[in-house]
Amino acid sequence: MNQQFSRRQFLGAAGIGTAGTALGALGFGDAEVALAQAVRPYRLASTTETRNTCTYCSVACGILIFSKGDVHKGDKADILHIEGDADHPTNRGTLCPKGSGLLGFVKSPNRLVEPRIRKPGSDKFEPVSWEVALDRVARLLKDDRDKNFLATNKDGVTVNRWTSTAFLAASATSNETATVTYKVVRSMGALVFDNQARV
Amino acid sequence: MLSPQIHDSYPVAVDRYSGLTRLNHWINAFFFVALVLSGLAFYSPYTYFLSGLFGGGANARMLHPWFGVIVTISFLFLFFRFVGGNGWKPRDTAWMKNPGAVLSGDEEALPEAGKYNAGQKIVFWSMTMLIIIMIATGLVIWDQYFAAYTSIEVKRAAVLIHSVAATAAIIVLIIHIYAAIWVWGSIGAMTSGRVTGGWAWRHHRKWLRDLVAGRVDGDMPKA
Amino acid sequence: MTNAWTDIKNTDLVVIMGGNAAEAHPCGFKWVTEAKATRGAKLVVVDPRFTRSAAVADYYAPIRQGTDIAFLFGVINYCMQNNKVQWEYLKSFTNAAFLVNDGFGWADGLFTGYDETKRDYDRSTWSYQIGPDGYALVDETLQNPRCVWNLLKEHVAKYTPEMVERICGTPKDKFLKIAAMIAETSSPTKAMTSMYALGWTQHSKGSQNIRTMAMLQLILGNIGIRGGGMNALRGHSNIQGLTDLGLMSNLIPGYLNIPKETEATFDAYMSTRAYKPLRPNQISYWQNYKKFFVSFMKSMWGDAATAENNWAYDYLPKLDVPDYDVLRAFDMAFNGKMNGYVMQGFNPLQAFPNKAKLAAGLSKLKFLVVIDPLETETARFWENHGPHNPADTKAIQTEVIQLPSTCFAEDEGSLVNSGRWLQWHWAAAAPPGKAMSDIWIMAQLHKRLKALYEKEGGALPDPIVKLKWPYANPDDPTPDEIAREMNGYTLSAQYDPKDATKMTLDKGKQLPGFAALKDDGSTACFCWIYSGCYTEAGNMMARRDNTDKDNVGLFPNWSYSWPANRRILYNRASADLNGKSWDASRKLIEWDGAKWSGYDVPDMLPTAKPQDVGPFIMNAEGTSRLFTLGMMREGPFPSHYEPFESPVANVIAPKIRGNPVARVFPNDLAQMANTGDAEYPYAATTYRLTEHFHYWTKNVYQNAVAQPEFFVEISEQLAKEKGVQHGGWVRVWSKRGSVNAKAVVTKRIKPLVCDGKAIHVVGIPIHWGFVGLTKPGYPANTLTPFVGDANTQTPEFKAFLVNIEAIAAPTA
Amino acid sequence: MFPPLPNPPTQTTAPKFGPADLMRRSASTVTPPAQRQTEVAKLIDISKCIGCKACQVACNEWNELTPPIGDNFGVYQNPSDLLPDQWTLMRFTEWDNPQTGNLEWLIRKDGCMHCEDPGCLKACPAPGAIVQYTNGIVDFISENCIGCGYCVKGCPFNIPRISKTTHKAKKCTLCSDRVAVGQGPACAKACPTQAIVFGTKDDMKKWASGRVDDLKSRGFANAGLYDPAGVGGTHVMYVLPHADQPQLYANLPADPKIDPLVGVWKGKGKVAGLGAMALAVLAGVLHYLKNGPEVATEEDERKAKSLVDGAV
Repeated sequence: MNQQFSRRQFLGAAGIGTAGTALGALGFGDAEVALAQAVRPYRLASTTETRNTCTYCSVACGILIFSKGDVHKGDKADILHIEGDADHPTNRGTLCPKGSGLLGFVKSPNRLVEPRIRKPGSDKFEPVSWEVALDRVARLLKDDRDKNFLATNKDGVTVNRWTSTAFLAASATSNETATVTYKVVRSMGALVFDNQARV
Repeated sequence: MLSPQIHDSYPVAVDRYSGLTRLNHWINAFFFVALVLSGLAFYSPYTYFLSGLFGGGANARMLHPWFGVIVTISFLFLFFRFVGGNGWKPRDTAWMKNPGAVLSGDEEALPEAGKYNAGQKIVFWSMTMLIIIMIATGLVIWDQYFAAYTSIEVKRAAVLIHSVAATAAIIVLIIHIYAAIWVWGSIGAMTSGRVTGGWAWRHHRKWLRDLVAGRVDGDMPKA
Repeated sequence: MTNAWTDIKNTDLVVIMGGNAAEAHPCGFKWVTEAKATRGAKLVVVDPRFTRSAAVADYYAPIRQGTDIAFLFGVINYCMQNNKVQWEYLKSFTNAAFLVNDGFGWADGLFTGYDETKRDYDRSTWSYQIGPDGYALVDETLQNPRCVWNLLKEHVAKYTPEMVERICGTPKDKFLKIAAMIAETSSPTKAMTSMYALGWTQHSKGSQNIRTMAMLQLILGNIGIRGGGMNALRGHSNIQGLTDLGLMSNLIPGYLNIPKETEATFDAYMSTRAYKPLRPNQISYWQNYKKFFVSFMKSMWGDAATAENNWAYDYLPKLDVPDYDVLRAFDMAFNGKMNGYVMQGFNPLQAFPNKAKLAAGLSKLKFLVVIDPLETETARFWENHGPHNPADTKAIQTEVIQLPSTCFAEDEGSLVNSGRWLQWHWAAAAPPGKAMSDIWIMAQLHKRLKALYEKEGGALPDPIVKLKWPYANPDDPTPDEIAREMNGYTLSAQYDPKDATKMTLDKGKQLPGFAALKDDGSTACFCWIYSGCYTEAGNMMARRDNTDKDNVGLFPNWSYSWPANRRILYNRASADLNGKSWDASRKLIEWDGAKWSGYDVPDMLPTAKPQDVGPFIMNAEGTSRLFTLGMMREGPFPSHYEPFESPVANVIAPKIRGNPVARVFPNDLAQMANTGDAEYPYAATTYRLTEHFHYWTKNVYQNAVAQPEFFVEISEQLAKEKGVQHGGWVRVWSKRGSVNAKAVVTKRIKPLVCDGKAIHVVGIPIHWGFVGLTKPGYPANTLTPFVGDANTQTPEFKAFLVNIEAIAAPTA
Repeated sequence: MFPPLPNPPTQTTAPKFGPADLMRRSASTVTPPAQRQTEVAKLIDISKCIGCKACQVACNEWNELTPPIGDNFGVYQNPSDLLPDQWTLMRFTEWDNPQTGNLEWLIRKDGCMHCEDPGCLKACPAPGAIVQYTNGIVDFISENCIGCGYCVKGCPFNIPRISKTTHKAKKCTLCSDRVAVGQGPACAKACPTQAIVFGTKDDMKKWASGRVDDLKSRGFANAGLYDPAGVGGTHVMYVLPHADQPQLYANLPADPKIDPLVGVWKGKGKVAGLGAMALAVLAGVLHYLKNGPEVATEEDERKAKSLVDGAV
């Protein structure tokens, strides 16, 4: 490798020089030059492999995520590559065009990286801390719930429902996220609650 | 009346090429050689080493077409400078009919030559034609800028024509250079701009006679 | 899916109708190509467009969107006429022999009991004849004119091949060819699989499209067998899970129901959920409903749910309408009856119909909270993007809070695939920037609400304050802890019912499965159908043993499949009345004289004798249902209804527009084109492209490269008529909006002739918007009508009317 | 099912082939090793291809290619053509089969065919810019590439593209880096329907014959394998349902061969040209040796002087 590298270096360094240098360097059909190039180095050497499931459709293809660093050892870990898991019974290592591009989802320039608030009438989002954002959401929820919660209907039946704030759950979050979401939303007596099952 | 080009000393000195003409020629010569050397780099694996002169193949590839453009433009000026003297005359045909005398330098056996003899005219016209061919086909295969304009089939033919023309042009160039070396005093004509009267008498007697007679050789503009 | 993706390899015939598996589920479609390559299976595609599924099909036929029931009834009729019925299966495993109430009937497109003002039925006649023993009457000879089979025969008789062609525009010869191919699978040794998706669901009668195919599959004996089944190809990675877990207005995890306000007490609620068997010996597994319900309530509220307070029945909200689905929510917002909206990983401004109405609704909210890993149009609905989003920013007084969450690569947990496999995945990297997991975000919201209610009091604090929160770090529960909660655990020690001294499971242990659930408050289980996913043996969802005995395609030790790790639902039906496989080469489970055993977990009590107990244990009949009683709003049988916006009148019932029981909000009907509307003459449909996933992958560079720009597809004939250039620009508009798009002029869409009228189809992919790396474009929902399926409220995205014209390229 | 390609290793793995396994090298003479490596091949089964572009995306991801986000130009094909940073491309053709009256949507994955007799390599003037390994992979070595575009003209399939920014020729490498560690190409790994499979050339031919039989049983009487002899066979082969008319598939050449013009300007023609030049030089040298310089004599000077003087 090093030798090959230095050969490349040398070629690259040969600018417009004297005929003597260039000719002497290259020679005719130098057999050595034939050995100058190897197959490109393999990209995944010394990476951490993590098993995961494709986030798109419900074929739920097994995927392998290759990262520099291991998040389970406390690294931030930088994901380099994602491809299909050949051991997975359904996809056998294959991935569709969406799955094959998963790295671009993780690294999308449109990933959200900070909480933000858009004030009424404003034309922009402004970054805020998590504390501010979460306190604000909790306050908005509580105020609306306290104001509009219906304990009994007109017939006096206990209905304990809240329908003036709506909730939508995701379609790609885990069951565990869904469970916690259900608990939090339902505990408030919220009825306007739906997911993405139909679209 | 004696042409001001003739300086009556001994030996007689004759102005053959003006400074501008010489400059033009040497620019052309320099870039033509660069063009040849860079072009030869992709001509054959045996000559690829020449790319080293230009800092490697990629530079040679990048520079070669620009050399071609420079040569074409420079040759265009040269062409207009020289075209007047290169009209084909009956004496040129006669000159051509005696190659033995040409090769042995027996110019007494040949018709008197004007500013250019038939061999030079052939060099001139063949170079003109080859440069036209090469710039035309060269543009077709100058992928960096013109890849989109022609089909691959056309490009393939263009590469072939370009390389055949280049072969011919290089051979013409070799003849040209050799002739200059062989005929002593020719190089001086293009360096100092002057030749001796004897040189002119020996190789371009009609030209000399015309200058002496104050005639402008029909195929010769004011130098 | 009743079956698994990997099981498709066992099929003989794949029918893709109401879906486009090759494009929407390419890696699942692999098993179709595999069945073709190794078994010589055939692939049939029926679709308005010649799709990429059709590109590799053995046979393709066009169909006008919204006419699938007519087509499928045509096939059922063909099978009946040509004696292509799996008779033994039909008689034993379906309710074909059940006798129906004499009052039941059908005329002019409506079943008995229709109330036009309510747009609903009185369903009391939609019932069986019940004998003196309390069981339903049957005629196993199928001779009685009131038996389900004969009623169905009569009901489908009008769907002749000629009628199919008239309604669907499918040429008769093509229809007959496909009917014959399908009919062949009535052989007990042949299997057909139905692969469908939103092409069937996104209609105002979507559920009935699917029912019709299910009925056909039952008649052919293709349910419960390897290579057969009704295979709904779910569109999102965990939408099966979110539905299983009941994240809908009217559900409790495991398909239990949120009470209605008419069910004022727990007893009233339970009284309609007794699920007494309708035939002798039948299991009718929903009889265990109370165990599931009580265990759920214990999981939610722990010690606060007691027998005395009816397991905290009052903590549950009670419904005043059938459901508060997204359409209703946005209608409420549009009408100013909604103050806040919290959205987790969802982009409804793109995903629901009539974008203008959605945007108006969002503008009337006081606050909008968007939790997402990606930038979405919904979060930026207030931003003006010219014609692509003409918002009046200053006038919009909605406060928008955008919270960054993690994506798949940064979180851990389980997802349920279409084949009901719960698969565990692990995090590979830390989230970008300040993004946090959804679990953390929800926990933080709960923590704050709980603190506020503890401090300030307020409306009914108890369900919030007393919510069971059994996590080591209440601020950030781990997926592992929550998975254990989903599975369920004992609240007190469990003893053998036969020997009260023998403890089977100590207090605080993971339950082995839902059979261990109790209605006495001694077990907690968040989602009964998932019980068994995380037992004392560990996390079953994380299993990665891919061995597959005899290559049957089941992979029983890979992850966990609900229910009870069963890979093929109704697998008892793979064997005949004596418990022998219909087809020895398709063995799943068999009766060995003492018990059921085989490759799969039996969908049956292991010791239930084959002749005694029917294979459909969740149904009170023990059989499957060709006649669904009152469970579907349109009627016990499907019937052909046109889409709400249709280019032709309903041939079967000319007076009926759309689905007679679909819910339509008052303002929306005014925004729908009339039947055969000359101003909107073309039948439009929307769909996914394989290069994109909804509105996500427009944020992904490589997918943006692969399909960069919004376009619509039209036939060469329509292009010629309208002067549209290939790759030129067109404007497409409906009564609700207008879009500009590039035109893909293609041979793959051809005009259809329906009832003598040429119908042009306009195809509109859904993936573009004003956010993303792709070129800015219009979302398809700019055009689509605000109406949903009568049973599920799935929007009618697949069939509506538009007009089209050629335009010059828009500037800028 | 064709055995899936294995998962990639994460440990450092010695490449299974390298510089010692060169069969050909552009503008150079190499002596191939005595033992040729087992020939590999990629087989693209058009009858299984759903045109999903997974191969395109997987290729771009693995090779870190970022082609520009373009326009829709009236078809599903995107980008519009192969690019220096788009090495494989699905080409879509809608064809009404006159025999059956059925529409067929013919989708072909275009890209380097890895010819046994590679026209690009033949045409390339830069030593070592194009190499062919003994396993059949034809690879472009960017470090040696001069960007002249001769490979474009030499290729019978119109595959290589020259980067406008780096001025290097680019094309599919058959994922030589993956193959070297026992993997298959990224496209074959990704292909959802196994329309792309990868293995030894012999195995691929056997697999193809099974596929051809299946197609024949489904009425494609002219189904066959595309492994064109004109370029000595290829290491990327197609199963074509209509093998009698390859040109139906987005102008796949029926009988590709290295254009004779390329042969003329690259082969013996150039040697002859160099010979002619050398001869010209030699002729000059000999002529000079024989005749010596042509010098104006004293006599000439006198005659000139008298001519001039006569005139004065």
